[in-house]
Amino acid sequence: MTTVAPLLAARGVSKAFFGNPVLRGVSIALQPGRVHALLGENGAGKSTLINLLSGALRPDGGEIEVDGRAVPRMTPVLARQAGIAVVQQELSLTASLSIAENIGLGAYPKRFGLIDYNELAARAKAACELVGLNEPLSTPVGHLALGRRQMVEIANALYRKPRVLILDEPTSSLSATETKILMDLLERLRGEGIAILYISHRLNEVMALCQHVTVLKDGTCTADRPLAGTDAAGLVRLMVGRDPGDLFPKWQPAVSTTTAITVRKFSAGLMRDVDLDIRTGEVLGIGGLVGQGQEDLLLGLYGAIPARTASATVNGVSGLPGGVPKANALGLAYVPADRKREGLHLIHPILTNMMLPAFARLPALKLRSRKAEGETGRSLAAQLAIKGDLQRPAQALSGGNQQKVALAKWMPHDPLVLLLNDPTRGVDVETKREVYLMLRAFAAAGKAVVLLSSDTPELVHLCDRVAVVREGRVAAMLERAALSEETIVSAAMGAGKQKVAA
Amino acid sequence: SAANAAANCIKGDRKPPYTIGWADIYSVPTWMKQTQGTIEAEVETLKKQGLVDKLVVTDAQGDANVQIQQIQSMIDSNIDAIILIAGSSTAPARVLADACSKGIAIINFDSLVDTDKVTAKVNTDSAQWGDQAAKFLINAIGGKGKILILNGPAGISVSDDRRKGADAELKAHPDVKVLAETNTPYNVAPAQEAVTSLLFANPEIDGILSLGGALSAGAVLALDKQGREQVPITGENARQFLELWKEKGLKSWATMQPNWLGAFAAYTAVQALQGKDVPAFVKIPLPVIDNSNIDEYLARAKDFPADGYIYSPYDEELFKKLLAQK
Amino acid sequence: MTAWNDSAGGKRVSAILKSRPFLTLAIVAAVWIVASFVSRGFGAYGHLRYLVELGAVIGLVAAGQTFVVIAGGIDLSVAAIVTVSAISLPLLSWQADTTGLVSVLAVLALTTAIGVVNGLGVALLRVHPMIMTLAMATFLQGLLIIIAGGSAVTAENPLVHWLGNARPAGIPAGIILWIAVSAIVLTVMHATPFGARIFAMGANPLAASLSGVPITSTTLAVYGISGFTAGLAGVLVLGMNGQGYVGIGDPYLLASIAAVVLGGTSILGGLGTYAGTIPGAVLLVTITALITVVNASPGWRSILFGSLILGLLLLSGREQARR
Amino acid sequence: MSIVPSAKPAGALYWPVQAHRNIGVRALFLVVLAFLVAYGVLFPGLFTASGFAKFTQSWFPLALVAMAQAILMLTGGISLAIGATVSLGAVIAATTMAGPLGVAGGTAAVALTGLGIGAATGFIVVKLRLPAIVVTLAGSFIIGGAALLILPRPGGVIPAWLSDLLAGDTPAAFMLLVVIVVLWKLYLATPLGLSLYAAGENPVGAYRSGVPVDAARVAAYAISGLLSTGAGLFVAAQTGSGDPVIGTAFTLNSIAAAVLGGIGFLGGQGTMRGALAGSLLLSLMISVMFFLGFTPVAQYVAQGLIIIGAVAIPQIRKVQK
Ligand SMILES: Nc1ncnc2c1ncn2[C@@H]1O[C@H](COP(=O)(O)OP(=O)(O)OP(=O)(O)O)[C@@H](O)[C@H]1O
Ligand SMILES: Nc1ncnc2c1ncn2[C@@H]1O[C@H](COP(=O)(O)OP(=O)(O)OP(=O)(O)O)[C@@H](O)[C@H]1O
Ligand SMILES: [Mg+2]
Ligand SMILES: [Mg+2]
Repeated sequence: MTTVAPLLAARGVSKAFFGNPVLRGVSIALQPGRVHALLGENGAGKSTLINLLSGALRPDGGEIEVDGRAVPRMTPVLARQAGIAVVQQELSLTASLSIAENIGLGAYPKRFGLIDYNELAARAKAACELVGLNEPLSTPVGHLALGRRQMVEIANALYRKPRVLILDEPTSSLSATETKILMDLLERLRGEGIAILYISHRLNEVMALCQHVTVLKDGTCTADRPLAGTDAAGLVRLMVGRDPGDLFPKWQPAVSTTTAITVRKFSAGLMRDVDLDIRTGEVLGIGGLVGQGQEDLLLGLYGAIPARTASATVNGVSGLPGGVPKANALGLAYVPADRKREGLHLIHPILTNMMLPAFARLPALKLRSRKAEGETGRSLAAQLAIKGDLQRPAQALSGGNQQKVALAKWMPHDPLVLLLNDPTRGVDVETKREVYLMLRAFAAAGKAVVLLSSDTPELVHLCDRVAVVREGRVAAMLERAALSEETIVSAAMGAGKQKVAA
Repeated sequence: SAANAAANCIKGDRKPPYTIGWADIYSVPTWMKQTQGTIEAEVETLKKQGLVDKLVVTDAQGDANVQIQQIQSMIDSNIDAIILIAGSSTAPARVLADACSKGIAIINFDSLVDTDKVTAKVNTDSAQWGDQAAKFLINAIGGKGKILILNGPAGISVSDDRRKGADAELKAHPDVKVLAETNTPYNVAPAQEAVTSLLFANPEIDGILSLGGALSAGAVLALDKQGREQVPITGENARQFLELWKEKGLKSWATMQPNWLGAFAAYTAVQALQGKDVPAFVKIPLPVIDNSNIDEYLARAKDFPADGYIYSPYDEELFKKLLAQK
Repeated sequence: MTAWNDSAGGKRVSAILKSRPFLTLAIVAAVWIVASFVSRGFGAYGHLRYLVELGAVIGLVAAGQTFVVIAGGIDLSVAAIVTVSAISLPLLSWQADTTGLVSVLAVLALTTAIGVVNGLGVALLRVHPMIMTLAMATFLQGLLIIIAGGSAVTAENPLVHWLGNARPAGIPAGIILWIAVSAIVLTVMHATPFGARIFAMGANPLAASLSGVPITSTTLAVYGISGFTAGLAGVLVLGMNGQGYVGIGDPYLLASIAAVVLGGTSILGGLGTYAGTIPGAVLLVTITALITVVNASPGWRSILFGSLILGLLLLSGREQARR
Repeated sequence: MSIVPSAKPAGALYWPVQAHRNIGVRALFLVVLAFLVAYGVLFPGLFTASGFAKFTQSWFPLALVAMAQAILMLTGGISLAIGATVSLGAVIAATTMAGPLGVAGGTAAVALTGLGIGAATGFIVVKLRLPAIVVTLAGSFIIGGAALLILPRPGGVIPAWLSDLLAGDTPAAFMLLVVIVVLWKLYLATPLGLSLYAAGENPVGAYRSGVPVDAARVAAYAISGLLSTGAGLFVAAQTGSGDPVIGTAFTLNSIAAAVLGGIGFLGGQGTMRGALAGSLLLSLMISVMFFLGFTPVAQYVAQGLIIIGAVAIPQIRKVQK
């Protein structure tokens, strides 16, 4: 078929961690001018495969080829020399260095042995313009929001003028606008003959962008074919091996008139003077562009950051909790977005992670029951399809499975109000479906769910109401009947402001 | 003027009442605290005589570099006299030379600095200490036998001098076999630990040459806890050791670094500032404690801290006599 | 694969054999055996018993230190606290207190309070533990100037004397105390929610806080425990020496940290166990004793000591990659 | 190149980046400034040539060891052997410079020893993946033992002219510090130097981006060793001789200075200017407390309070914001 040698390829590579095979004889070939999708459930081995391709890990068997020639010992340095750039998710940045210094990291332009800051500024600026980063180049990356950091990461890859660009879930923390910029950019780069490997759990992106797809299932390649003629349902079938159901569950509103949380003139972090009623039995969506203060709203309600309010009632108790333990006692639970930094103890066993909220609430010196903990853990794992030994450290889980653990740990407490910060980021479709089912079931049981999401379809199809946040205020409160991607996006951009306010 | 000044560094241009600086190397240990007590008492006396108006105390917290900085500050504040225990036998030499050139009376006692740019040094003779201790011990074990040597920290002049002082005696008695030597801080606990291990490794010992501080009490406790016979041991005037000596009926000998060296240094500084002739080195004879006078010391024990040192009595007469000696 | 290796029990046995505490224990045993061949008396029962008794003091200080290190901190004030404990006990004595128990409890309350103040600085003022506890050590030096030598009374506290000298059933009371403390510490650390909170706090304080772990009170408790065990060590060392003095605690600062790390606890926090610290403490006193009986110049002895620690660390001390 | 803004004024990126790095240490700078003013008021002699010379001389060695510690902490390391290394540098200087090697040879010996010790420590910590705190604790015994072997008791000698040059009434110490700071800035402007931050904060990510993580860390240890023995040489010159235990107190002081200066323990956080300000504060504190007439007890208490205050107040303000 193709006569051109692939720019980068894996031939029958295998990889095992501590005796557990993760990849078994997987092949993939990246052609110039093609966006190649790599799909698979959480833990299928996608990240591992790109780590092999980029030299961050070495395969146990099989070969990595560049321009048709086998490279016996691939390393990150060799990969870069071969023009391979990888966008890890938020992995390679250094918070205390500036945007420019991060973009140039590992490949600084030099003059007399010193970093040529002028040249660096020029080249970094060019890369920033490509991805629409307009912050001053001297800003420390630590000051940026998650989504902007992701853009820095992408700029870092582009800075190297790669021939092969590998992106591991680049959009999971991006806003719709940023995603759009990235899509256009990738389309253009493809036109310039760059080979692109694209990993995502957002199938609409994959459908729109990619020409070819490789699907991994349990470490083996189950499909390697052009995307043309396949629909999203077909892709899911390839990934999970059976017919997919609907992504979003069917549900009936069960909203009552009682409120779980009421706040008036609530301020926390970026949020200013917000009035909000969260009702029992509803899923309240929080939307808006990234970094408008949505997260501060959740954290403030949860007592994790200082908050002020004129009046507040939380599950019948007046006043804000004013501290996480108190919030927990009032039946609030929070699932953070950045699972690695805020959600999990990566070096601790999965089981311990799941039990932590319990440890935080039990009497400090009560003896633990390992047996009961094990049982709770196993049932949670079964419920959320977390496979394998629960004594492994959480870092051995793939990103999506880590997310499940971060969610699972609150389940035994049967919280009355769930505060969720982008809970399906990086989660595969099947798991997403399970999570959605859970959330609706939760609401149906008369509890309240607050769902902050950067995934607009999620807001549209899952929520009773959506509060769209702009510049620290609730710019619009959209009722179910008014929910659509357009209304949410236009409220977020400020376009529909007058209409809604009226 | 400078020409007819009697003592080193003194230019004769400083008039009473004087401000005295006490550059303490580390004020927390009990020995230091007792020493400071004698200095303060002496300064009170001198104040009454209108000779001194102020005592400035610094604490280098054991750091010789900080002590240098503090002495520099004393010079900067144009102090009249500096008395000091040096944190290093070499490090403060240059800053002291500076002070000396500014006509500041400098009296260095206890731990001395290798320099002549001071008004006077005041100390017991460390080499003699080691020599006398070795003489007593060798005599007590009958000129032959196996001994342990306990010494203060390595790398410090005082401990090195005392140890070297014992060398001649030890060489002269080849039948005295040194089983082991250790260096520890001059404290009870490390000495007790070291001696316990040494006793297990060397079950037969006849005597312990302990060169100061509270080391001897540690050794006695080590023997006692193992239920072993006490052996002849040398030591210093630490109250705990003297009490153990009496309690266990030890065959012992002790000398001391009298805490009143501090008072004497303050006294000497004022003498020098007043133009009196002060010898460049005032050698303090080593007071000896043995079975003949230990009761006298123990009788005064209650006046001293439990972890302190029972020093010999002193008065101005003694100071005058010491200064008069050539 | 052998059959027993597949069984659950076999797995547990092999896990224990591979664990850091066991490795440290094995190293201690090996050092003891080698040393007793080299030096006749070294391996005598009495000597080993004495070493364990000395280890008890380090072990007590290191118990609190292990908590603090696992919680992601470090306590540089333990040496000063040991000294304060040993020095202030005679000052806190009452005639009516015939057993001496009340004054011991008073001292422990004092040292625990010092630890809690450390915790306050770390948790509320957000001062880095190293700075907070270093500053606390400096404060305590000032306190010592005031109280040192302030009492002419020897510590004639019967309880303290008993701790330092008694040997019920031939076992030094200090060792019995250590065993009791170890049992409590291991239980609290590995079998209570409080212990789990400490590990969580050390591994990821932010995630722990968002999971509802009460960070402030846990921090106070951890440093309070460290103050308490350091105080207990001060009482024991006072009994063993018959007399407290300024500087009596000095050797225990670096020793406690070394025991913790040699025992496999990560200095970065979040991973470890007191079960490793115990042999770690015995290992340290063993090496010190070994160096004492070697006849060499002070310089060589120091070099030998450092090399031994480094060598043992090579055997047991790999730090796992993190972050 | 095209018309892309390559012709921007020189430093258009460099200086703003530097300015951002000042933010974290502004509060500390103010505290240090206050102390400097207080010192100047209490001791006007500070503004004479010799007053200034003496003042910078007492600060200089602490400044060097603070840098030595800070560079390690930036990479996520730490050293408890700084004090022993200072001592070793001092005794090597005091035993070689008056001998056949002369001052040049002695300086070379000191420098090579520092680099060698540092590189060896770095190799053990980085390549063998052992915890730095215990490796350097063991190292402090080995290095301290070596110092005792070379000079069992204080002694040796530094040529008087060198002592007069470095620690006389000249601002040589200050100039030297300026030179060292410039060299540091240059080092930080090299790819390897800047890698310190990435290697300290995010070693895995940095490695994947092609940053020479291990090399940067080992180099940091080597530079740290060099700075430490250099401090030892200066101390020997300042005192005219060598003392095998002179450096002991520098270990904890270097950590205190670095942390006071805002250097974090996890690596990648903080700046060298902060560490220098921290060391200056520690040094100033001693003199200011003297001129205020503090008793030893008050010195201990004030010292503790100043250290806690200097760290806590910026923290509290940050939280309040
Ligand atoms: N370093 C490692 N040590 C142990 N196990 C690992 C390691 N890296 C990956 N794994 C395991 O390999 C499997 C594949 O992980 P990988 O990260 O490649 O999955 P993924 O396909 O990227 O999943 P996701 O969709 O969640 O990103 C997972 O089960 C994970 O637990
Ligand atoms: N035990 C382990 N030790 C070290 N690294 C591990 C371990 N287990 C997993 N990892 C690393 O963590 C990765 C899983 O986390 P990672 O963030 O890469 O998942 P991911 O799916 O790629 O994340 P995301 O989907 O959010 O991009 C593995 O691919 C592996 O590189
Ligand atoms: Mg992945
Ligand atoms: Mg993932």
